[in-house]
Amino acid sequence: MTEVRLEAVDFTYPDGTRALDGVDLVVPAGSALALVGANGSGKTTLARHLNGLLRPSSGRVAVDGIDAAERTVAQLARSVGLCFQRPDRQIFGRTVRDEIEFGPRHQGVSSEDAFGRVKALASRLGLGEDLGAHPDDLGDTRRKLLTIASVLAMETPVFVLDEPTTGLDARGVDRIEHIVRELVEAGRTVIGISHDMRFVAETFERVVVLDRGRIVLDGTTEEVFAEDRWPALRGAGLEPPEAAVIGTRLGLGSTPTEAAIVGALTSRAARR
Amino acid sequence: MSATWLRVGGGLAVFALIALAGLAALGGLEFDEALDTFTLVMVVAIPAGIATYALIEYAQTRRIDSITGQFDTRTLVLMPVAIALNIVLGTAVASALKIPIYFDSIGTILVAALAGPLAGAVTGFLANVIWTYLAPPPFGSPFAVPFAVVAVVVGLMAGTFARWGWLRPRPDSSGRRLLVGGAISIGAVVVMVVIALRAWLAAADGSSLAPKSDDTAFFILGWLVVLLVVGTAVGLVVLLVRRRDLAAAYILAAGVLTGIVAAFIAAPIAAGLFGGVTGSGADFVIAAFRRAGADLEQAVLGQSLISDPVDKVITYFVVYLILGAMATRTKARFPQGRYLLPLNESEDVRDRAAPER
Amino acid sequence: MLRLAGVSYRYPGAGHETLHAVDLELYPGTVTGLAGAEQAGKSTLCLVAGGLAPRVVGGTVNGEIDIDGQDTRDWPMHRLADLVVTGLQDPGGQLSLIAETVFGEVAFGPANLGLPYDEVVSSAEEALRLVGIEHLRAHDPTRLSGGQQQLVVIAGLLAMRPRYLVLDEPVAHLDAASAKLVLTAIRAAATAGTAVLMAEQRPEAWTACDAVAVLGHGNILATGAPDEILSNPRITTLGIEEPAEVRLRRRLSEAGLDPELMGSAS
Amino acid sequence: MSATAPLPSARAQGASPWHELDPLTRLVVALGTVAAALVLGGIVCLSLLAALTVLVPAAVARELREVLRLSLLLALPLGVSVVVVNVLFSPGTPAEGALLATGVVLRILTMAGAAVLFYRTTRPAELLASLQYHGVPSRATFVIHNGAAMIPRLAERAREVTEAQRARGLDTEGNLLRRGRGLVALAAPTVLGAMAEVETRTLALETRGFTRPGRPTLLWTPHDGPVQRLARWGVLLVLIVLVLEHLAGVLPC
Repeated sequence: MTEVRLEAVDFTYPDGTRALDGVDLVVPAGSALALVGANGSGKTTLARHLNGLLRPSSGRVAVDGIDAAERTVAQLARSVGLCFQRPDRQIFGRTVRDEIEFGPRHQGVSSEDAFGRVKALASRLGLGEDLGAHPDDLGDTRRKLLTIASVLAMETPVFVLDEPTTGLDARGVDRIEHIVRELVEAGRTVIGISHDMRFVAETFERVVVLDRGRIVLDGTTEEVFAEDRWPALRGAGLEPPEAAVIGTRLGLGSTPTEAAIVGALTSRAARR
Repeated sequence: MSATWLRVGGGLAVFALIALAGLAALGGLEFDEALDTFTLVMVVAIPAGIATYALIEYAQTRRIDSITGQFDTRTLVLMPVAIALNIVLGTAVASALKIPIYFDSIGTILVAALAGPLAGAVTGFLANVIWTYLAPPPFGSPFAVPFAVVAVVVGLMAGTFARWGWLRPRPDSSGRRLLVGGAISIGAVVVMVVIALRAWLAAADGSSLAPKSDDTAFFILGWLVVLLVVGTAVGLVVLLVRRRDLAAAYILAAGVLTGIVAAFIAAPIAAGLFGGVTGSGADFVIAAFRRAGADLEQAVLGQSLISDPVDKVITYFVVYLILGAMATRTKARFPQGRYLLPLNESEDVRDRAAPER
Repeated sequence: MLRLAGVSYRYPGAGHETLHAVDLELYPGTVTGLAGAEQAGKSTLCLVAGGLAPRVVGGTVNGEIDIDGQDTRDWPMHRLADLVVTGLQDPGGQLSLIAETVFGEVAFGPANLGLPYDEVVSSAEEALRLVGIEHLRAHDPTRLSGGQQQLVVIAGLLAMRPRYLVLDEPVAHLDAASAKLVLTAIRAAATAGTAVLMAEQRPEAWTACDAVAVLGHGNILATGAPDEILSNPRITTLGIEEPAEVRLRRRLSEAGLDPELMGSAS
Repeated sequence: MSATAPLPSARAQGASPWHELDPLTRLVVALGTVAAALVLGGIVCLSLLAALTVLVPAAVARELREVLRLSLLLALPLGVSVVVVNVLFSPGTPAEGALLATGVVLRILTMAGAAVLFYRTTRPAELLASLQYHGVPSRATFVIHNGAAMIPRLAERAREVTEAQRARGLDTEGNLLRRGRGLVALAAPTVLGAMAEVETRTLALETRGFTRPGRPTLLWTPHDGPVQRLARWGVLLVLIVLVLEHLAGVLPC
């Protein structure tokens, strides 16, 4: 199983901005965590270290125990699948099928196996009937799902999804939540980067908060979104999810999700 | 259609008249004197031809819609992207790959195909001017501007070929038409090889064809060019055979024709102004010719007649791929987009309400 | 008032109509939200209301479109420019790129209208103030964040002093903080007398709206006050995300609890 | 409208008199220099041209060091090839080749110097405003300005696409055929992505009255004057004389 480890990672961009400042993070194999932070907090910079697109100025990144410095991006891409935020920076296939098959075919997967993966993934992501469609003719939601499908098709042990829910409608967000849960159940390691607090609270157990290149909070959603942590969150330019705010207003303790509120209210009603 | 032929015929006639008169008056057709004056004549003859075209259209319709129609907002927004493409790819190929192709007219041909001959010509012209004066380092190139004239001609030809439907995908063509298409393709390739051989033989006065193996730089270069040419040839054959797409034949024909015309215009400019040197891979070819005894003008023409057709075939092929990757809806919104759609699709897009001026 | 009556629209070469028999009215000083799932036709309705369809994207329109009582169907695009303007989703793609500073970008519209020099400068200054980005006036627009660029785009539209402002998902790609700034600017524009139509999918957008119209499969199914529309359970079937408060009340009643336990809405 | 607009965007930058000139004048000098360099042959004339229209203005603009450095940088690869092609491979005597080579190198240096001097002392936004002031239609100035502005944007987009495709296992190292296939995976999204932005920008310009007939309001006035107007026509006149005398072969150039 693949474990991701960062030890005292620093990174400064050529123009001098210091993006990561002594980051220590361990993502055990098969676990899922959400990486949150305001614009410029270093979320995307950290993600690019996981598959070798960026190399640390100092410190060490290890995937599956092997130092990432010893492997090329293409080699790392076999264990860490990184899905970028903007579909139009990636999509170039003439049809949905070509686009999803690009990753696996490049890894040497036979065309039948690749097509098998495409069909399975497409139906799971609601792209079942679009295999022959031109990517431009899909709406924003399905183009986003297409970029996610094209990374999932490589079946890497670790998945990093950069802002998977931006620009999606309600049904799209539900599909992403569903997929992440399925991946975790299948024993994959999932790192979701997002500023959509509701999605983070509903989908991930563990939340890591980045502020100006440093990890300021790391814990379960209950711990991180509890009222006493709000100053730290707001200091990092973030707002707690609405459910947490409503739960606190009703004096229910830390309720990061709506389900938590319903649960707390049910138990409170039962106690009376 | 007769009205259009009158305009085009008039324009070409005036162009030819001025070009021949200019060359005759300024030094005859032999290469030595005509060299310096060639650019000047072209700079006068081409605009005169276009102006005549416009005057005839104005006389016929009191408007010049066929020209202004090519410059709607969408084309004006596309042109900077095309200009940047010419410059970024042209700089990359010239500096990185050191192969005797230029790859600096993708944007020109793309705009010509989507918007029309004049839009393509203006794009090519501005690309070369901006490449010299406004391009930020490392993209600047001091000698791009004199070749603006070549880019204008490439744009005019590409736009006309596209208007004739030469860049239209023609999948699953019938057997008979594939045979004809195959013949055209082989004919185009033979023409290219014969020109290259003739220029080569004339320069190397009969010495062996293959580059001398001891000249390693030239040997590696040879292989690089072969790979690019083979890559395009394989791509075109795949189009012709596997997808039964007759477009391959049209791409080859368009590439060779544009390449030859471009070579004849570019060679005198390159020879006269810079001693035939462009800083790109083409210099190796010229060096080889010069060492084999050809004078400067012959060497440069020989090199151009090899490089330009190859460069243009590859460029047309890449533009064909780009157009293929674009959604039908996007293409249909451009002034000449409908001529790029397969025959069955282009009919029902006709009701695109022409945007108000 | 900008009025669409029985308007339908078909893209060129499309077999079916994207909009059919749409009725919509925009009143000065108000923000009308437009809710609907991905393929419901929100973007198309914005293009038609803003006059960009069919003038720039082609296709065929039927039905009546009039602005302040004038039938604008045959007007060229530039005659509409100081009446109705349209903002799109991607901020970076809407920059003209010919302006070296934010001030130049915001002044681009009024300059195109050929307004006298002093009027161009004053309307640009006013728009910067209304949207709250005077501090960015000398910055290079291409080097700003997505949220800041969207504010510049909206200022650039408001600088034309339009009576009607159409926005197609202005906050779709923005983080919560930037979205709040954009929604505040939109509210300020309405208060200053502009009628705004805002298509959106994010529930926090409805807090800035006076009314919400629900679009499903190309026609308007319902129009009304945000709370009334968004508490109707049927909207989830149309792929519209319920605001947190509404969804919670629904889940409480589904769990057999009294929704009033929620207390008053914040 | 004589006063320079209070616009921070297009104020004349840099204190040297050369910067204060109307950008059109600087452009005419640059174009004239390149045209003259194309027509003139001979080392004497080219050196005179370079001194007069590149080196002197560069000194005035306090950009001499930068202009020389960048021109050499631009002209060096070309210069080497010229020497290689003409001296080592020339059929004539090496001396003949050297003379021809020197002439060509000098011509390239002069052209590079003129281009670099213009680029270093004129911001694209200034040139755009000046061309509009002098009556060039806004549709043309839009394309000219954005043609330059799109270059870094396209290069940045290509870099982002490269990252996204490498994250999907695309190998940009490796043999030529894989690299060839990789080229398509990099070029296509770069081009198609830029094409998608074309549609958005088209709508954004149309809604902001870009197609209104007539000229947009000028927001900035260049420091033009009768002397500069005279100088510009003068450059044109000198150019015509040069062309005619070159054909007639009167002067040694």
